Amino acid sequence: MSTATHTERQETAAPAIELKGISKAFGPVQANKDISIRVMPGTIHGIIGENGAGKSTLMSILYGFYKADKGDIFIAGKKTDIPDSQAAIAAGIGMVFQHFKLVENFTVLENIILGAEDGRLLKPSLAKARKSLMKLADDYGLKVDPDALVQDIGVGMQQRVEILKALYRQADILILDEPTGVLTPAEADQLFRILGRLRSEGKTIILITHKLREIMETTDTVSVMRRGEMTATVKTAETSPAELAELMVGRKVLLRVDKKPAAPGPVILDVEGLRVVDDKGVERLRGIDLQVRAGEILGVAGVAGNGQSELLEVLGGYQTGKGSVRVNGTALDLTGNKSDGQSRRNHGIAHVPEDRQREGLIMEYQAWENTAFGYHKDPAYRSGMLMDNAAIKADTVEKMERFDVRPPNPKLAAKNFSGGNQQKIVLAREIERNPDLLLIGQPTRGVDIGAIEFIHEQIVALRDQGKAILLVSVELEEILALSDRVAVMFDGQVMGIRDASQTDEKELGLLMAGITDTDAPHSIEEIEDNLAHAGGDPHKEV
Amino acid sequence: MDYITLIQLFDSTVRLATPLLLACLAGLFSERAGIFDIGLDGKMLAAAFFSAAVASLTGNVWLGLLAGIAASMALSLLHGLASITFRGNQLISGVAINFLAAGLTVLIAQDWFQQGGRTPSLIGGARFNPITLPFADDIAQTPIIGPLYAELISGHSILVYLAFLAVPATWWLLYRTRFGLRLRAVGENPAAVDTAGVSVIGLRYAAVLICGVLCGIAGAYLSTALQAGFIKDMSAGRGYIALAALIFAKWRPWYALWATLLFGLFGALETRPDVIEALVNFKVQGQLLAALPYVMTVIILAGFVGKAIPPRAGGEPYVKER
Amino acid sequence: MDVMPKWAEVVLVPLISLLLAAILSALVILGIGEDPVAAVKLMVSGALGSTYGWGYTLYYATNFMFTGLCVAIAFHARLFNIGGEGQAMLGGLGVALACLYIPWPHWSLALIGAAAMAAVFGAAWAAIPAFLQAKRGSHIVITTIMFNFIAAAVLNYILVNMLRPQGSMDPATARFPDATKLPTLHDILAPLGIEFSKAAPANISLLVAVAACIFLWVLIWRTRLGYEIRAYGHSESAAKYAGISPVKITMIAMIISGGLAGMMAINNVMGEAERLVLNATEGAGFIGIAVALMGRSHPLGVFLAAILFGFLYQGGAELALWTSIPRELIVVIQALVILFTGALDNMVRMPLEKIFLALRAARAPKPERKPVEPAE
Amino acid sequence: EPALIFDLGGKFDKSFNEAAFAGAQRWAEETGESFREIELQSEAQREQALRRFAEAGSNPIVMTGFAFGDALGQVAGDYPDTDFVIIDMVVDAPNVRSVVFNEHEGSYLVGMMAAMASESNTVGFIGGMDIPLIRKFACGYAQGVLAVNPDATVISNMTGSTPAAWNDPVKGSELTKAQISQGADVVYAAAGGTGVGVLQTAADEDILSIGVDSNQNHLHPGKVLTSMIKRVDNAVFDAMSDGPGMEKGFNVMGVGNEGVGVAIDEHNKALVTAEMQAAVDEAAAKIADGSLEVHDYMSDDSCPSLSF
Ligand SMILES: Nc1ncnc2c1ncn2[C@@H]1O[C@H](COP(=O)(O)OP(=O)(O)OP(=O)(O)O)[C@@H](O)[C@H]1O
Ligand SMILES: Nc1ncnc2c1ncn2[C@@H]1O[C@H](COP(=O)(O)OP(=O)(O)OP(=O)(O)O)[C@@H](O)[C@H]1O
Ligand SMILES: [Mg+2]
Ligand SMILES: [Mg+2]
Repeated sequence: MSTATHTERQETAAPAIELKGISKAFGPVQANKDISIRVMPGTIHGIIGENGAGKSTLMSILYGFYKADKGDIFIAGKKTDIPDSQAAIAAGIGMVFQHFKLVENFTVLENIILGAEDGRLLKPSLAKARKSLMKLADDYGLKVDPDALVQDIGVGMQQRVEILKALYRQADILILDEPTGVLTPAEADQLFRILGRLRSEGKTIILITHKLREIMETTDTVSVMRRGEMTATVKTAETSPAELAELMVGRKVLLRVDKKPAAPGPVILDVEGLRVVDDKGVERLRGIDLQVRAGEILGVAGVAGNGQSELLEVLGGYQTGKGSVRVNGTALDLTGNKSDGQSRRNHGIAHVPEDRQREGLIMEYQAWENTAFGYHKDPAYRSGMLMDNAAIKADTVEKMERFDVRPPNPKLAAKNFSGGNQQKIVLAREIERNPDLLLIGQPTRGVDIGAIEFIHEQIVALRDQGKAILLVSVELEEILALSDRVAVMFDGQVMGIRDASQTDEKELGLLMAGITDTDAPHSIEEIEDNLAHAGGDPHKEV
Repeated sequence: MDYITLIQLFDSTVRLATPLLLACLAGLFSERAGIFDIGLDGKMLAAAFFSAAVASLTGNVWLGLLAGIAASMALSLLHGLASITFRGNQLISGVAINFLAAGLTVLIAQDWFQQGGRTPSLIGGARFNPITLPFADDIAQTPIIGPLYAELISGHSILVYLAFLAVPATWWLLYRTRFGLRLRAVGENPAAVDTAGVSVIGLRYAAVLICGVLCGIAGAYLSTALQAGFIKDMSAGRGYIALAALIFAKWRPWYALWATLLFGLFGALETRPDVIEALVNFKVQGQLLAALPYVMTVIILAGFVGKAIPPRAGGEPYVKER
Repeated sequence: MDVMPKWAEVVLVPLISLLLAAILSALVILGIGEDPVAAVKLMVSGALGSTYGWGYTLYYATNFMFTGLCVAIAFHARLFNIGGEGQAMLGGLGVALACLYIPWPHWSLALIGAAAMAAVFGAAWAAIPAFLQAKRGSHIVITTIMFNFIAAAVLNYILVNMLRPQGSMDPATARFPDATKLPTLHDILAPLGIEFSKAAPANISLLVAVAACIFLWVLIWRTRLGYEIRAYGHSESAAKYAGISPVKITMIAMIISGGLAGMMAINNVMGEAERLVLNATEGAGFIGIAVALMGRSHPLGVFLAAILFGFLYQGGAELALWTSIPRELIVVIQALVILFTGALDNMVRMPLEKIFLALRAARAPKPERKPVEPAE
Repeated sequence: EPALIFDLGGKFDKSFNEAAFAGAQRWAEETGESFREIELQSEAQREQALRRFAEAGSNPIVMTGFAFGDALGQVAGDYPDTDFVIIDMVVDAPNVRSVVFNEHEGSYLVGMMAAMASESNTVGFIGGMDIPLIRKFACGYAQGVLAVNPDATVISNMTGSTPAAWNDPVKGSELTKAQISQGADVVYAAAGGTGVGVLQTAADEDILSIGVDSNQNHLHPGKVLTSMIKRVDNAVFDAMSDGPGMEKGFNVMGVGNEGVGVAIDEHNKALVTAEMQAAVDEAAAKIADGSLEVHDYMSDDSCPSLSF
């Protein structure tokens, strides 16, 4: 990357990317309709839109992953044919996909050189890549362990690998599709610092995100997509979050959670000395004590991989543990044959799992079948020896209506709903059970703001009915917005519990790094070091 | 059991393991690229026939070998067409290929030779003959290493050496070359390969074709090296055993060698009830003996081999657009 | 969102695929110098042209229904049971023991008893690989392959050394007593005034097989167990979340699977041979894999695929009887049918989908329809 | 028009089905007439083929293999005007001719030759599947060996327990090599297609082999000591020649009526010493006149000279 090249480009002032009239249909679904967009070199261009608006599709077309049905692509003013990703790479485009495209059981280095090897033998390629990697790491502060297996590193690291992949291929144009969906605030901040750095070097960046704050803070221009069409492109400086939200959803959106102060009742969940050892013999929970009362939301914050998942799993009945867990005063079986999801549900525990696609739903099942998932033994869903499918379907129709699931078609397979609507199906199933205790993990991951608003409202409403809610989220903003009290986990332990109204992101951030004396000054290095040595398995949370 | 018996047992192990090893490596290439292949048996059978047929017609075993490889590759292409291009079910395609080979070999054999689905017996240059390695005869009398070298190491057909060389070659190709890196990647996450600008389809076809080549050699070994001609169904289910060995080997080349040698050893032991009787001190009933390799496999699998994790994208066609 | 109407998917695609298989088969028949038209005629009339032909077609189909269902139920739990062959062999042993050693007063009781024994034996033979998979992580594909070989050895031993009547050349049991003789379709249909061939071996087991198809359909789509089995098959992690035990589902699915394979024996051993012979299963366990795959693991699909294979078997037998076409040709035809309907179905589907999309676009001139609710 | 039904092994099984086919062809060539035939694919087709041919007017209907016994027992009564000939099995019906072979006698003779040809005093037997018929072969063979040389060792192996055992020449080879390493220098194969591998390997390893059912001496001239021939071809030829209305009943084909015997021709003449020839002739004569009785495994399911 010579400096001459990009100054040259800026002088010509042709858009780095120009798309003209791009259309793409998947079977009967028109994902992109006649889309045109220009992105100027050396800028960060944001793209927002509801789930399923067609953002990822458009970017995949630009990257040659999909072929457009119609339309032209111009790179630096030149009409360029991008039939496959190879052509995109040759045109200087790099893309970090929403779902990472990494080979999990390869090392970081192997992932970096895949497809960009020099020559037929690996050894020289690897040596050369190792060197460039060092340099890139130094230049941009993108440190990774080149010999670690991708499956052993956290999502934040995996994303770094994806960015490094693009930089290693000398990308001038970098596309990031929802890069912060899985990052902690600290990681996200770092990512944006790096993006700023890249922009200052003249690289062009396209950023897709659902988070308006990120758009406002980092982008130069922003485009809004709706139902496959590009509805607006505006200068970031000349717009506001409220306006963007409205452009996106087509109505006014409440951006803050509106909730009354909590009125906590008796203790519903009482956890004492909870320990969990995973299959590999690593202690994941190292003596957890916490309580959740009726009518309150306890938020559990923490960097992914510090035991939050295990906490949910053991409470949800699909991980064994030691210690004491009482619900409404009754002790739960943590190891024996009463330790399963069914028994937990019988105790009045409902659970919205962290990963709706891997746990909460059977993607091939139709909506109505998913409505019964976990509750399929409910007598109400039964007629004689059989399942009462008619009853389940009727129930589903009702729930879909109450939760505004779109389309309200109980016979559509789960995989054919958008992420937000998938999440609503899970929430409807769990909340409508009227549980005493609701466990809820990452309720709004990858969900657009319209749906977030709705989901947050439902959670608060449940609290107001006097239910106990244990909320796990890596979004500090969400934790602070919803919780009444916040417990911060680090390395399998609770570092502290704070009143949500008495704390802020900074204090929580330090607790998340395992630092309890939150008033003393701390360096970034100290925090990073602490995080690196936590015994977490960050991968589990992906 | 004396030393010579042991050598003989291992000698037999090597012969029995060779076709399994070749087929196992063949499956390894295919499955590492994400294409499951239960059609190994059919490909071996087709290759066994065509190599024997062409060797018999031309008198040249090398031409036979080429024909066998070509036949096996043709079936590989069919498998590729079904499971890569048309994203069909890989298991069904494999089953169909096994049926196709079982039927077509006999039909064609009968049509060409009218010998009841057999090829004529191969003689002379139409067969792979054992190779005596240098000095084998000279040192045969030396204690310990003499028999080891002269009996066990020397005296196999060239295809055996080829098969054993194929193990390090496979390892090298898979772990030391660009092609291998991409091949392994495409079996784990084809989207990663695709977005890296490499053709998933091209890689998978390449893998499937290499699988064809190796199955072709395995089949040719059966009919032109171990035997002197083709008879119907002569693969006798070895493709399935190779598949079992592949899972056993956890899709790794060196493990594949040990796994197939183990299966070979079980097979060799089955032919030597006298050795087993000497070991266990009682007469082993015939059918029990026949079941022995399989029982041993199950025991070893249950007792000593952990979970085998197949290539993550295995068995699934690569679909970008639903 | 489906591109094609359901009828096209369910009827048109398989039909065109079959047609392609038929065309290629015809070419092969031409290739060996025979007349394909005559051959097809002979196959169709031989297999479907008389109650006699139907009797054989249905007899084979009965076998394949049982083994097809066996593979299908395991598939629903994402278990690949290649062991249907061995499980059916053991089922045969169960039937033989039940018929030989229990003095049944009436065939109906014998049928129930023998079917139960067959199911128990088959299930037991499947339970071991299931247990090893669930508890020890042994790959079920290998263990079931191994158990096929072990079953063959066990059966060989028992028939040659234990159950064979003294001095009999045949490694087979004695004939079962008359009281265990199952009514054939002729016997069943005669009271209804329907003339059915007396010679054909199709028997009441067919009804059991059909009942098994229905039972399995109900089990899979209408019961909680079936719901759990499918859920586990789709996603093990989600199943765990829902409180579905992987060990339990693996064991139950395989036990049902093995039981179904075992029950094949009431057809071939009790209904047809009326004694247990060596290799009584004749590869039906393997055909079951093709049947289940072609039937997309749906009981109705299995039923239809089983009939198709029954037709191929009986049609092939007629070809072998009246022409000099070698029996291997039938194997080739089977291969082509499996290939085209099972593995190359997209070759037919893809162009058809294009046609239907184009038709749809033509019908709805304004493509401004709202996109259907998106997936993530 | 007569009909011939082959057993599941198929008409080219290198064994008795093939011999039957040869007999039928010889008949067809000599008479210029034709016959129907079918290779079975499944057990259920036994009865089917019998009935279909009977209904189509084929007469006589010849079938090879003991496995037809049961089906023929069911069918014969329904077609009293059709003559049936079953080989290798006895079916007691007025319209059935049963032809059985004393394989143990022929095997006895080749066993004698094996023992005399052996220099290591160790000989081998390789069977296909472990079924009574094959034990009958093995048992007769072992008796013949021990009659000549009571100190000889007979190694006996079976190939397997699935139908693949009849078509696995590779395994046949391996078994042969295993027997050679145990000292065997003559092996007798009764294993269908697997035997092809046995004879091949014996020839490659320069020991002697003994063929079975049909005369296999020509396969490896000078390497096949002899073949135990079982004249299934004659039985079929006779049946077809006799035609409808043939004599029914129970035909035992033994050494006495040349139903079984040893094959000596130009391919193995050099291997057969005068002494051998004399011994075999003498034993054959004694068997024929009843003064020597070879124990038949089937008579009591046991063998005095070999354990299974
Ligand atoms: N061939 C098949 N293979 C796999 N799954 C199938 C097949 N046919 C139907 N299914 C699935 O079976 C389930 C129920 O099938 P069913 O035949 O009951 O259809 P349905 O129209 O949903 O009936 P109902 O509305 O009465 O439940 C559905 O999930 C459907 O997708
Ligand atoms: N590979 C595919 N095959 C079929 N349909 C697809 C495919 N990918 C996307 N779609 C459909 O295209 C539409 C646009 O999807 P896309 O992924 O581009 O949306 P998005 O804006 O990125 O949504 P999200 O915010 O959830 O990531 C959706 O209706 C989706 O279901
Ligand atoms: Mg997207
Ligand atoms: Mg998304």
